[in-house]
Amino acid sequence: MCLGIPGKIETIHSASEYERSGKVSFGGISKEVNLSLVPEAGVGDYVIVHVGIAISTIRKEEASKVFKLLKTLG
Amino acid sequence: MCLGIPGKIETIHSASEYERSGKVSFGGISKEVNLSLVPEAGVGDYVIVHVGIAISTIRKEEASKVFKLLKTLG
Amino acid sequence: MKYLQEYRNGDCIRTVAAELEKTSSRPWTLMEICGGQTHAIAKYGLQQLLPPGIQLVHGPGCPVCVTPQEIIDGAITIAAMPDVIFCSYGDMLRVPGSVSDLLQVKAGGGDIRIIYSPLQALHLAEQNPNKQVVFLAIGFETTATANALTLSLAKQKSLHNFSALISQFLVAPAIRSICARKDCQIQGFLAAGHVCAITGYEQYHQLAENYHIPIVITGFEPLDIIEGVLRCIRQLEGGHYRVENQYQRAVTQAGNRTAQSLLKTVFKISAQHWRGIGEIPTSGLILKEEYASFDAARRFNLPTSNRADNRGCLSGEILLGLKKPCDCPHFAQKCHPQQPLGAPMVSSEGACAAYYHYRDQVSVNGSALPNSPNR
Amino acid sequence: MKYLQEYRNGDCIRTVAAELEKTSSRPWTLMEICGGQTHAIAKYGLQQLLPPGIQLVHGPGCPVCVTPQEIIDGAITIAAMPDVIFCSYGDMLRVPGSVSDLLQVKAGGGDIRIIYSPLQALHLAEQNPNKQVVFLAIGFETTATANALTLSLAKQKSLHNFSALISQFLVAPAIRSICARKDCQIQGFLAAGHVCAITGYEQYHQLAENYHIPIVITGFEPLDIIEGVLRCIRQLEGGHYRVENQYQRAVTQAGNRTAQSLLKTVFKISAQHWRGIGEIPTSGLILKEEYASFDAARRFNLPTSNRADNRGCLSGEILLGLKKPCDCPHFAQKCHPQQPLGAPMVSSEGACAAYYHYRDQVSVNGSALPNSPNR
Amino acid sequence: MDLHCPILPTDNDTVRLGHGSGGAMTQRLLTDYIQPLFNNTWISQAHDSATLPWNTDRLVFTTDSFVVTPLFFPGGNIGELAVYGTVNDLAMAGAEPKFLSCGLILEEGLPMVTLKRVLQSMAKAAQSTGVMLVTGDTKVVERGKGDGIYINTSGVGQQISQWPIEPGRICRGDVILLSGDIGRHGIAVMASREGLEFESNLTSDCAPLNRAVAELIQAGVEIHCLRDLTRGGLATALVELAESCGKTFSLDESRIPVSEAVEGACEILGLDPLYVANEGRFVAFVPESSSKLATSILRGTVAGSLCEIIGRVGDGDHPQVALKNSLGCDRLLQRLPGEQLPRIC
Amino acid sequence: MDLHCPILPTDNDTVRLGHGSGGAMTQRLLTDYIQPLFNNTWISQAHDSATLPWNTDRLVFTTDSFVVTPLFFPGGNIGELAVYGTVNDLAMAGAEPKFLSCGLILEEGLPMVTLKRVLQSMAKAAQSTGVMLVTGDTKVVERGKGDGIYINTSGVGQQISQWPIEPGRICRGDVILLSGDIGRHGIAVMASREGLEFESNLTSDCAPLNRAVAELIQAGVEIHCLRDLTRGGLATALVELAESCGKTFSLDESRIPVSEAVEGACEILGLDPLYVANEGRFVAFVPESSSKLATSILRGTVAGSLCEIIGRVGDGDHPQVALKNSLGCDRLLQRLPGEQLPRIC
Ligand code: SF4
Ligand code: SF4
Ligand SMILES: [Mg+2]
Ligand SMILES: [Mg+2]
Ligand SMILES: [Mg+2]
Ligand SMILES: [Mg+2]
Ligand SMILES: [Mg+2]
Ligand SMILES: [Mg+2]
Ligand SMILES: [Mg+2]
Ligand SMILES: [Mg+2]
Ligand SMILES: [Mg+2]
Ligand SMILES: [Mg+2]
Repeated sequence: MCLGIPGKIETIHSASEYERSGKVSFGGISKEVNLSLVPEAGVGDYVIVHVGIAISTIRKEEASKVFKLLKTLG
Repeated sequence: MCLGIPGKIETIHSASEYERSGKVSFGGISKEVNLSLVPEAGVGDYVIVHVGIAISTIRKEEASKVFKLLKTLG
Repeated sequence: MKYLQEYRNGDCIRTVAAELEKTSSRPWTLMEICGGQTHAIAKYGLQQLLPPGIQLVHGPGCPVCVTPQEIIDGAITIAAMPDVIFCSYGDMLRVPGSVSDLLQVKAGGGDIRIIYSPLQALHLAEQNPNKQVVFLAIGFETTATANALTLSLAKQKSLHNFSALISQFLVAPAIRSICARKDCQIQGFLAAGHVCAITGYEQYHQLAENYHIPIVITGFEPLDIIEGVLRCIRQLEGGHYRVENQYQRAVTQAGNRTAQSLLKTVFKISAQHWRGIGEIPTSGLILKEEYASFDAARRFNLPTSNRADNRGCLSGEILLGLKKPCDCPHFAQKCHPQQPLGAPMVSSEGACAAYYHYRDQVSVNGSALPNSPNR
Repeated sequence: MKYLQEYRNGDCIRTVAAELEKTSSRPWTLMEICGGQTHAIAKYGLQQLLPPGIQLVHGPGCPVCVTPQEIIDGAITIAAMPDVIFCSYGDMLRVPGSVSDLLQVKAGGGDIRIIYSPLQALHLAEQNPNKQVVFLAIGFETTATANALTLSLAKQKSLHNFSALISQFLVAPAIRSICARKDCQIQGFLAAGHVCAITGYEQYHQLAENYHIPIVITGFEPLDIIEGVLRCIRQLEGGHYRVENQYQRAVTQAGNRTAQSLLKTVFKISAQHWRGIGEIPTSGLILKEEYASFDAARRFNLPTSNRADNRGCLSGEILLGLKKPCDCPHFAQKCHPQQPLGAPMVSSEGACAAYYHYRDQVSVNGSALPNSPNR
Repeated sequence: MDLHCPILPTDNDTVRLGHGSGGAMTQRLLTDYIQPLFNNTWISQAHDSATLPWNTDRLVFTTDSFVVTPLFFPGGNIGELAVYGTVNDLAMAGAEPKFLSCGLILEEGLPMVTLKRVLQSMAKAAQSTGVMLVTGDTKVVERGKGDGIYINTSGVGQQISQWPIEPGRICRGDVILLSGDIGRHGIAVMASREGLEFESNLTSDCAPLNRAVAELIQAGVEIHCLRDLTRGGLATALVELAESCGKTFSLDESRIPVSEAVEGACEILGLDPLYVANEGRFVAFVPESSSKLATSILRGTVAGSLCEIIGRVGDGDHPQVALKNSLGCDRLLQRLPGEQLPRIC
Repeated sequence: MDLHCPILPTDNDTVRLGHGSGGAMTQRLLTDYIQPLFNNTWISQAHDSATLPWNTDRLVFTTDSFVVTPLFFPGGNIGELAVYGTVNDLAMAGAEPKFLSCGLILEEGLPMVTLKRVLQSMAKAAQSTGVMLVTGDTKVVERGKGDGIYINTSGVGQQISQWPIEPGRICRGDVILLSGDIGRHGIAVMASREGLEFESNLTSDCAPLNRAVAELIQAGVEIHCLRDLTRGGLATALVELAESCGKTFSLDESRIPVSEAVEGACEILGLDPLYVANEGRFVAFVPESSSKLATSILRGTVAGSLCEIIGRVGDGDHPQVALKNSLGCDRLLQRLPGEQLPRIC
């Protein structure tokens, strides 16, 4: 129940508290996404988008941790 | 406004005053026709049917008068 | 088919035509009232059998021609509404309103059903309780009777989702109005047989008397029509002006009493606007108060229009036999069958449309009518 | 695509797999909670990279599997109504109710729209004020958040023609219920990353503690999953039972506070029936009183059903990892993907359907699994 | 004089039912939209099929889509129509029908048993006409975007007549043969539509014509032109042919067979049988010298048993069709502007 | 393991959208309903067209109906599709496309300008592929019984390859070439549908393939089989071919080109690009010995510039398609039961 895809925020605009939205790009396409639930995310940030709504902001520092682990293995 | 075609009453049935109807044949076809407005007409009679409703009973005696006239001319 | 075939017999018809030839000594102008008669005249080419001096003028008895533009506009408004099933006879779908027609509404998604009988519309209302079923109730006394029957059944069945957009015409007042004009050119009438099957023809005696004009109740088959013409010409040549009944097999002097009382139950007489002619007093039928809840114009709050449906068209004079289509400056110019300005260009029985097509035929043959404009 | 491709790198994944091989000394049974993880495992063939003793059991985190039949029946009832636009995610359309499915309703004329976001349903309600727009709000905390957002917008906009048929599940109570069974075979959990992105994972510490079971919050890419497995196995081999967060780039311990408060505004916790498993206390969400007017079950007066959706199917035991599909007497006999008797035969992520297809593949190769029934 | 309401749409901005009627609106769609774009020798043949060079041979190619409501009607169904319609178009070009394609557009929700019955009829019809259905395609459209089944069939045939059979070969003095009574298909379909509800024994004339044509050709009848009568009826077919060949046709109305049932239905609905659709009737133009042979051959076939000589190609070089009725009066036939609608006036 | 929801309808009593998906339901429609009724040598070729004897020659005949929503999408429209689709089916049989038919089913209310634009595209497409549209038909259906325009095109071509190009000629060891990146048509159409609303520069791959095929044939490449990838995508096409020839195909997933935009859209919607529709891509089966020549020729054509060797025909004689991914794991490709629906799980 969790198809969530990372995309990059390109623009942000806001009509009301729950109508904060923006264009988010996913590789070669972009889509209007509701950003109300990630108030901390700004243009340039990556967010996880589920059914047209961003649910989480990707923390860049944490994203690379797995590759550090890999170095200790490889 | 007057497309009216002569047909022969084959059957009659009646549900209410204005729902007297019956099967009327027109050459090779027959159709259900409302017969409320021709209370005098019975099975075997010819009626003039306009938009699914019989408006007049054909008087056989009168129908041949024109041919009598013709004889006087021919 | 019995009571049709025998009245289409070529020998009989030619016999009457020969008698007519013998009888008529000079030009006469007659009007056939009913569009159904006009249709038969065109279909069988009956004009070809008449002596050259005898001219048949098409009367106002074509509902396609006389239904006011405001009714068509109202029909279009209702038919385009969601949750409406709009029911009409096929021939009304092509009649232009001020900016559109019903076929265009249908193409645009309106739920329009071509029906053959008003009872079908009633049936649709019973089958579709969640829809408003609206019937376009146009035409003359014949059709009015069928509509009255339908409306009283609707009332009896308490069908609250059924209504009718009413535009009903009465023939006798229209004949009187034609006769009453000072410039009237009509010398005799072929009255509409099926209308008279309902109404009878008592009321015609006074008309014939008052205006010194023969009136022959006439049927619809070629033999009926040519006999009607013969009877009219015989009176004219003899200087008579009586009511005669050519169509005795279907019409009695008293008419259909059941139908008449039904008409009186549902409708009352009112003034009526005839497309291209204008208003004629007491020439229409509207719903009585007891039936007002079935009035679609009321139910759907149609605006009352200004009735400006003429736009410089000579149709009134043409329908009264006073002018010919080619006298009209718009004929075949701004006005043609694909884009009619006035009623007589609308239906193929309309005089302007008939002239338009005849003109085409002649120009194919390389010659042109003296009066026809250049292309 | 950034944050996807790097987690699909074959070299990295094989490195982790090799480490896993080294780490695991004996068979272990883990459960991945989320259907999205199950999908990735199947798509990438990850089972092929695991040491033979490590078994991944599919958890109950597939909404197609667990949505009760009564909800599907309710959806079918509403979707078949006139003047309703019924909105659903694509994957729900094929789920059978007791006698039909939504695709069949659509084929029968129901206005069913496949949507991608609940906000689309809201938009449809704004665009179609004369229709009732109903959204099938199924799934877990992630989807519940999106639905809560949608419902609060609907309330803010006073959209009286919008409602949702609610069937929302909570993951943690389901995990607890699995752990609490005496016959539980699961030795570690890969928790659902996107659910935890909303809820955080504070509540998992006590679970791990109480049931002595490792829980690793895990992402959805192959590298995430294999790392999640490795972290679990390391704990198991070391005799630990902690909560670990493999999916740190998207999940924090606290979760998404904005989403959590929104969920609390719209929903309250209730007991929930899981298809094939039965009722689990406090494992569902229903609308609060302030939002009750948006409840489609109430608006359309759905009957409360008897919840008898089992019909002799072993799905409960299978979803809990206690039995294998081929232990079921109906497997591949009365029950197959074209005519599923129980939830696990419904979705391709369901264990019975997976076994069914695997069986096909084997018999093509001429041999058969020891446990597979004869054709 | 045209007997039909001449009103054409007041604007041309949308497709209307009349554009598919086979009448004047269809014609204008063709001349204004299609012909300017697809101009080549073969499409300009003004026939229902194209006769194409294929090495030393002549290949005839045609297509038609079938969209009838209801799908089943007395005397046939859409499946038979789809096979016979294309077989007939090939036959009308003097070709032996060989191969058919079948493109189905199914509406979501169509009962599978209906589909099965239609396909069975197609298979039977193909077998009975000796044509092989060799390639196909099936699409499904959403509920409310179709009408049960639409079928396209395209056909490939081999010309078996020694000369082309086409409108351009119609000559002065040619006799016009009509293969049987007219209007049965249109009325049978109407009679089975909801609302009209006739009762009659009337069945559609829906039938294959290729055997009858093959017999004419084999007997050495010098056929100038053939045309099956479909939508628009006899009148429209003849007006089209008169325009294609630039000649005047004279018809004798009393020689045109119309069954009692068709006549009755047309009277009630205010329709003209000359414009009602057929699916198993054709006209043949043959020189006077062949007319007796042609008539006697046709009367020996199933499809042509009621064959009549209904008229002649006259001396005039105006493209027109004149119909003389039993009163001796003439009337020029015209294309209808759009569909023939029931009339109550 | 099948990645898609395997649920088929619980009963077969009505047509469903899945019957037109190109997947398992379409297949069953074919095997259960069509094949038992229309059994002949030509229809059993299991190809999208029939190769037919015509004197000493071989004639190729095919048909397709086109029902796309919306009618215009980035990179093309229904008119182009209708021409290219049939041209491509002919090309896939090693034929030179010669003649097309066109059957239009128009919905009442369609704007005439829309019709005109579609027809103009068809004319241009026909001209650019060298095929002639020679015969046609137009029907109009009532509003609400169509979807703007449906187009059927049927095509006749002449076989130009010296041997038949068909599934039965696929050999062990054959190399499988894919002419370009996949999934563009399906995603471009979806992106322009109301509700999904992507932004991207993505255009449909809609294109004619006949020139590329002609170049391969002229260069003497020994083509065993060709198949254009339409509904059902690459995976369905290969599963069908594997079943037709009874062989095992092994594919290398990392060699299958997918554009960034298609990838992004598929991720969001939970779709698999292997099952997304194409309209200008094909696979070619050639012997190892020809693969280098074939690849270099195709890379020089517009339609094949992104051509890749994506797999091989293996030794196994089970009809199956195995896809090896970048992790070295295998997955068997299957027909989808019905349409691929967006997934959120
Ligand atoms: S030609 Fe047109 S404008 Fe003139 S009178 Fe006739 S209908 Fe009116
Ligand atoms: S095989 Fe069917 S009946 Fe048996 S457990 Fe699985 S889903 Fe239930
Ligand atoms: Mg054709
Ligand atoms: Mg034809
Ligand atoms: Mg045809
Ligand atoms: Mg196809
Ligand atoms: Mg429909
Ligand atoms: Mg094809
Ligand atoms: Mg193909
Ligand atoms: Mg194809
Ligand atoms: Mg045609
Ligand atoms: Mg539509």
